[in-house]
Amino acid sequence: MSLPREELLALYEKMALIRGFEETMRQEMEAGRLRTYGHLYAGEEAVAVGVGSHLLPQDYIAISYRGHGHSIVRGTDINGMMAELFGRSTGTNKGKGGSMHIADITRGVVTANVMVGFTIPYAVGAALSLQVRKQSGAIAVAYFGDGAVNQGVFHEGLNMAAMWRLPVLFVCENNGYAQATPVEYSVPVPIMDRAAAYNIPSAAVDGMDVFAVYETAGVAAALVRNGGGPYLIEARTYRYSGHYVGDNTLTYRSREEEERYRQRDPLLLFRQRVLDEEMLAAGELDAVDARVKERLQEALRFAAESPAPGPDEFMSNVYASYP
Amino acid sequence: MSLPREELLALYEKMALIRGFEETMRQEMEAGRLRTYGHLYAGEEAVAVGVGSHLLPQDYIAISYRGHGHSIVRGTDINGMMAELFGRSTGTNKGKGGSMHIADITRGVVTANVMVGFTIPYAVGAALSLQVRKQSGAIAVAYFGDGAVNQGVFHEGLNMAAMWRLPVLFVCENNGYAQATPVEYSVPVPIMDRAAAYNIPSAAVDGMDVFAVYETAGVAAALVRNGGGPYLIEARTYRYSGHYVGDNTLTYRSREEEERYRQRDPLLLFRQRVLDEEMLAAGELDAVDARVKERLQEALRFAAESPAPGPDEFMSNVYASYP
Amino acid sequence: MPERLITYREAVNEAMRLEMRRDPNVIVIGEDIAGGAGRADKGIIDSWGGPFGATKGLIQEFGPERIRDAPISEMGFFVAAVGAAMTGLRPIADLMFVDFLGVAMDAILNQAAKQRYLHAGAVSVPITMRAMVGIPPLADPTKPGGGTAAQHSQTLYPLLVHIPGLKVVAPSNAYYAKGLMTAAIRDDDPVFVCDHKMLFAQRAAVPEEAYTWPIGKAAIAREGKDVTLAGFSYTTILCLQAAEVLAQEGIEAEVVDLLSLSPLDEDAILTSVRKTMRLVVVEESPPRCSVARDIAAMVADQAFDDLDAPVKTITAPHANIPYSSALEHLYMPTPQQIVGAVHEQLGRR
Amino acid sequence: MPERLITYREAVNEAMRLEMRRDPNVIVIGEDIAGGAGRADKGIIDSWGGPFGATKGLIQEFGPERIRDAPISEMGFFVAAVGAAMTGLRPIADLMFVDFLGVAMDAILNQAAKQRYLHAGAVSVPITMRAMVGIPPLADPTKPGGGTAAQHSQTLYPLLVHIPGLKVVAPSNAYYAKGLMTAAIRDDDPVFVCDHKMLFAQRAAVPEEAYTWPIGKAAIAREGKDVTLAGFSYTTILCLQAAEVLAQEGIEAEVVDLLSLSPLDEDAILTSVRKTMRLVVVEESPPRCSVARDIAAMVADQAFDDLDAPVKTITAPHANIPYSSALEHLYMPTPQQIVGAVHEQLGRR
Ligand SMILES: Cc1ncc(C[n+]2csc(CCOP(=O)(O)OP(=O)(O)O)c2C)c(N)n1
Ligand SMILES: Cc1ncc(C[n+]2csc(CCOP(=O)(O)OP(=O)(O)O)c2C)c(N)n1
Ligand SMILES: [Mg+2]
Ligand SMILES: [Mg+2]
Repeated sequence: MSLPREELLALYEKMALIRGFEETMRQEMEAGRLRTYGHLYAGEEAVAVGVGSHLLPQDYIAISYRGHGHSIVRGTDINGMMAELFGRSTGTNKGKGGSMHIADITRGVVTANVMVGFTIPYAVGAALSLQVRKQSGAIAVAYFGDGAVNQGVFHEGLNMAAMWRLPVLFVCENNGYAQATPVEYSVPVPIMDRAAAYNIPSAAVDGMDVFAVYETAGVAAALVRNGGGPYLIEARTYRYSGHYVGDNTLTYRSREEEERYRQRDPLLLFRQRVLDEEMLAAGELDAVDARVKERLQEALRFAAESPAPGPDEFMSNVYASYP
Repeated sequence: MSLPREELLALYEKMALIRGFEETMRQEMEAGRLRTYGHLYAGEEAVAVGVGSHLLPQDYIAISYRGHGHSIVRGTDINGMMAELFGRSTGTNKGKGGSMHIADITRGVVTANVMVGFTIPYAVGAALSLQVRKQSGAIAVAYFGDGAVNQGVFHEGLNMAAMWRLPVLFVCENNGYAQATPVEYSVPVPIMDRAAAYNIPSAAVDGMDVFAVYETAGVAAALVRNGGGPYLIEARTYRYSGHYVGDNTLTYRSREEEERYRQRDPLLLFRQRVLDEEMLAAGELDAVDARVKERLQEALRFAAESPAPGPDEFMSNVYASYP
Repeated sequence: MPERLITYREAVNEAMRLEMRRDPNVIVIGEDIAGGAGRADKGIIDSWGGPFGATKGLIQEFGPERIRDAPISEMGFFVAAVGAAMTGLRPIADLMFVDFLGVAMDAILNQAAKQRYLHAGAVSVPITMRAMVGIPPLADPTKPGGGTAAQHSQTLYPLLVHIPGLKVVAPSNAYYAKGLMTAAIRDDDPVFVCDHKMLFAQRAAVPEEAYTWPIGKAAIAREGKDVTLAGFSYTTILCLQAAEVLAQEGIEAEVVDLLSLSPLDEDAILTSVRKTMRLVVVEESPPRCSVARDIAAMVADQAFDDLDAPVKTITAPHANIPYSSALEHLYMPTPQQIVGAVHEQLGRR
Repeated sequence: MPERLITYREAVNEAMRLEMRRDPNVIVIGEDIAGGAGRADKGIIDSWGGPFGATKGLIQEFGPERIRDAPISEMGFFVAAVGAAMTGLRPIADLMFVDFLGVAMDAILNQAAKQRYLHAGAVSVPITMRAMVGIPPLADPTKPGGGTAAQHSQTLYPLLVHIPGLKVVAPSNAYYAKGLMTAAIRDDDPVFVCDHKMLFAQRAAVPEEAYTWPIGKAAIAREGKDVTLAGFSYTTILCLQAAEVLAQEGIEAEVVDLLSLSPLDEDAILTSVRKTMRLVVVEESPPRCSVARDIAAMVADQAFDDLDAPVKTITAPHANIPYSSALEHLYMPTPQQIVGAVHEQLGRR
């Protein structure tokens, strides 16, 4: 696969921004400056970036509590995201949602949802809307984890998408664990094989390799976009942190396993390949890294300087109107 | 397949009793002597009988609102069942449950449930109980329809059964319709194929032919009973009546289709075969028919003479104890 | 011009039809709302048109894209409807029986009712949900007694009313049914419409054109000065029947037909109670955390000094719903119970 | 002998452990109650032992058959637990957060709570269900403020209490937690145990041996004569804090710790109210159809002539739970609000 350098740089910049955002959050939490319930995406960047690079502004996505990465790929303002973590009125969701619920509808993020698996029927609903409103050429994407494939809504959602031939792309981010439960304990077949129960085509891909994800997702998204009905991608990836910040991973997985994955770090793999194959120069990547660092510092400043929401914000937005 | 004549006669008697019970109910309703919400099993007898003949007293089953047939196969007292239809205190469930909920726990009928698909997790739970209590050699059976395979609990139940290697037999009674919805409209693959998503073995069988069901279920039940884990049977069958008594089937299916199935009536097929192959004599079958008729008259009499539950029964059995 | 009498079912159907004509983004989704999506092989003609016929004939006019027969996947299609509502449609999601609420509950509790808030107002969730509630009629269409038993006869209002972010309405006749269904469809918030089986075949005068009855507004179904009876959905009928009996005794009962349960028209209730100084609230659900007790508590607090007698609630008992007609009738509140409560209140005068 | 102080979490854990020793049919089922079923490859050692550690260490003693890690399939494993309860086991089904109730609701509403009735008493459903409720603590373990937002901080008591056939308990400290969990496991009816995140790390004196606290029995947490404050779970603590403040003003508040929500100890509440003639009920849920209003209505009716002031309810508002700590604290009832309500009541004396 050969990509134009701007596209290559864009892939890298998005991955670096996600990694930087998650690292910043972790540092803020470990330093005690931020206390929240945070589920980091670090390690899985290649998936959100590889898939998201094929999405258009009119597309919709539905994400979980582990959705910072996907929001960043959609172009959600970093300052707003950081402010949301700190519960500021300038946050993406004005401080009402927090880390688990960062979702910018103007960027097509329909929901950032805590209920495991529920991104699936949301994306099905968005795709239904596209179909009924005859917005052909637009698609909806559901991101969900390996644990989510045992929820009833996985089954119900894929079945409806198949029966109605909806333009929806299902992306299972198989990071090997649902909380402390390894995927082998809870799913008796390769996840991609489950698509056959709905007559939906599927593919598994190395989720640490952004090139691989980019390629597979490109084919899949084009199929879906061109009226081919739903598609399931299983991206095999890894989360570096615990289930949430503070979770001690070593109670359920080994340091060796973690090390093995770190050696296949998506940013590292990318750097190695583009340098090896002389697609980009090291200086270009370093410049991206520097820019990202700068943007995140700025975001932290923005959050720190932003006001907290006033008490009048508390009861607003429960309803559009309630006498 | 060759069966001893007592077994053959038993198969026929059970089918005839089910048919007779359902016909009696229909007649009572059409005559205005019984008003209720009744879902008849007529046409599907070969499934309950073919599967149920392999069950032992210690086995459990979970059935739906269309469960009279399975209850009869389990040996539930016909008098009590008829009394239940008429809401009498002598009914199987003392008049509290009615047609949709006839369930005799002493016969291993765990639940007769209105929630579509929920027999599946019930049977999984009963199988879990057998496993934990080390009752090896006993199994649990879930009966459910073609419409039920799109419920989340189908997916969740089969997955748990597979992961935990539970002794549970899943029997999908594919009668072609869920209410007015044909199965092709709601399931994009052959139902038996869905078992692969859980690495569960499966088979499809002609559900109008009790010999075929008996054979397939015999193999499946033995596998499950001997520790082989769960198994899924899809029995292709047909319900003669509407979804409920009073439902006009001709708004969604054709008279020709109905006629085609009636020509493959399970009792008729059985009679033809046993006579053709000289396994039984016509007189033996006629004697069964006469006995069944007698028993149902007796059941009607029993119901008619039974008292209605007294008002003190109204609030009892909501709890074991509630101060 | 003579008034046009149509059934509650026809009124609901008409409300949906008119709104679907008016706005191409209104769709209906539910099990057998047509039946096999109109079976293209048959030329798109519905079979069931909904188990109670609420959507009868709609697929002929609007096609299977907008009259969307769903697989038996309540959680799936309810959440999908929420997602569709957030992305341009105004879906009507049909739960069939409210007893199935437990299968789709999260779609309401954590999804429909919370998405606007989580998005800090950046998104609306204009979904209408509907379900049939209560004990049905049997032989006599005016008498409850359907024998549909414990899993098919419930009302479950409190499980809905408790939820912030959700609106809940419970019309008492065809006129309000059309007005409230229309209002629900046009509303930018999630609205749950409870349609009672006892009312579905009853007729009332209903204008042909589209109109709304404001969500949150009660109606005075009968004026009186001696006691206030508050009902909603089918219990409004029970209150009116009780008021008739009381009238024969010279007791003038005012009947407040709540119509909306959330928001609740507290003013209408309090205004009436301040006039009559007595209140009986009637509900078909069991008592614990019921709407009846909710209102009783509110009134006992707000109108403490105005009450001449304790607020009485008449509800179903804390029990499951039996099948046998010998028992089932003990479940539903009766006009006699209401009259009894009023007698008790007046005895204290 | 010195009293043994253990945390609420340890008390719950101990109750389960002792009952599992006593009865081989007691099992626990839930997500990550061990974590990968103890990973046989690691020699069956739990990793999480439950997201809040409630089941920590149990798999070592009882093995993966009885400490049954479930896939993320709440409806499936809850109904399975009901089925298991009807066929010989006494399962404890762990929902993790009560916010997930909507995903498993039918397992409770139409299944656990109705099967005995549908079987006319021929079967028991001895299932215990448990979940963490409410807003968690953050930095200061005694102050709510966890920022877990709208889908992870709810209490949802009313959705449970409304259901006939279900029992609901909400302990206020480690002592009652152990006694009620033990009682729940031994009970032949389905019992839902609500454990509050604010209480889970708090210590109390707890006997080492197994004991039960009767389901349906309230406790007087503090005696007083001027006003009754009724709370449960964490709001009992808030009531006690308010009582302290009131005591400094010379007002003697009696605190009734409800402990059981269904059945409700009506006698204990009424006895106290007949003494104090005033009642404030405090609940962390939103107001509509709340347990607080349920009790208020019951008392305003039963004790009409004894009340010197209207019953006041202090609840969360009819709103969703915000993330930002600047807003979240506006959600939870406070001792100040309780004191304010009492002042209002006494001002009317
Ligand atoms: C319906 C529901 N059940 C349980 C939970 C608790 N929970 C939160 S995340 C999680 C694990 C999800 O694992 P996976 O789907 O693999 O996603 P990952 O966290 O690995 O991205 C669980 C069980 C929840 N949030 N929602
Ligand atoms: C959870 C749930 N959703 C919907 C219904 C309404 N309903 C009753 S039977 C039925 C069709 C079931 O079809 P199928 O599973 O094929 O069984 P059959 O009636 O054909 O035996 C439906 C939708 C229900 N009872 N429960
Ligand atoms: Mg995972
Ligand atoms: Mg069927």
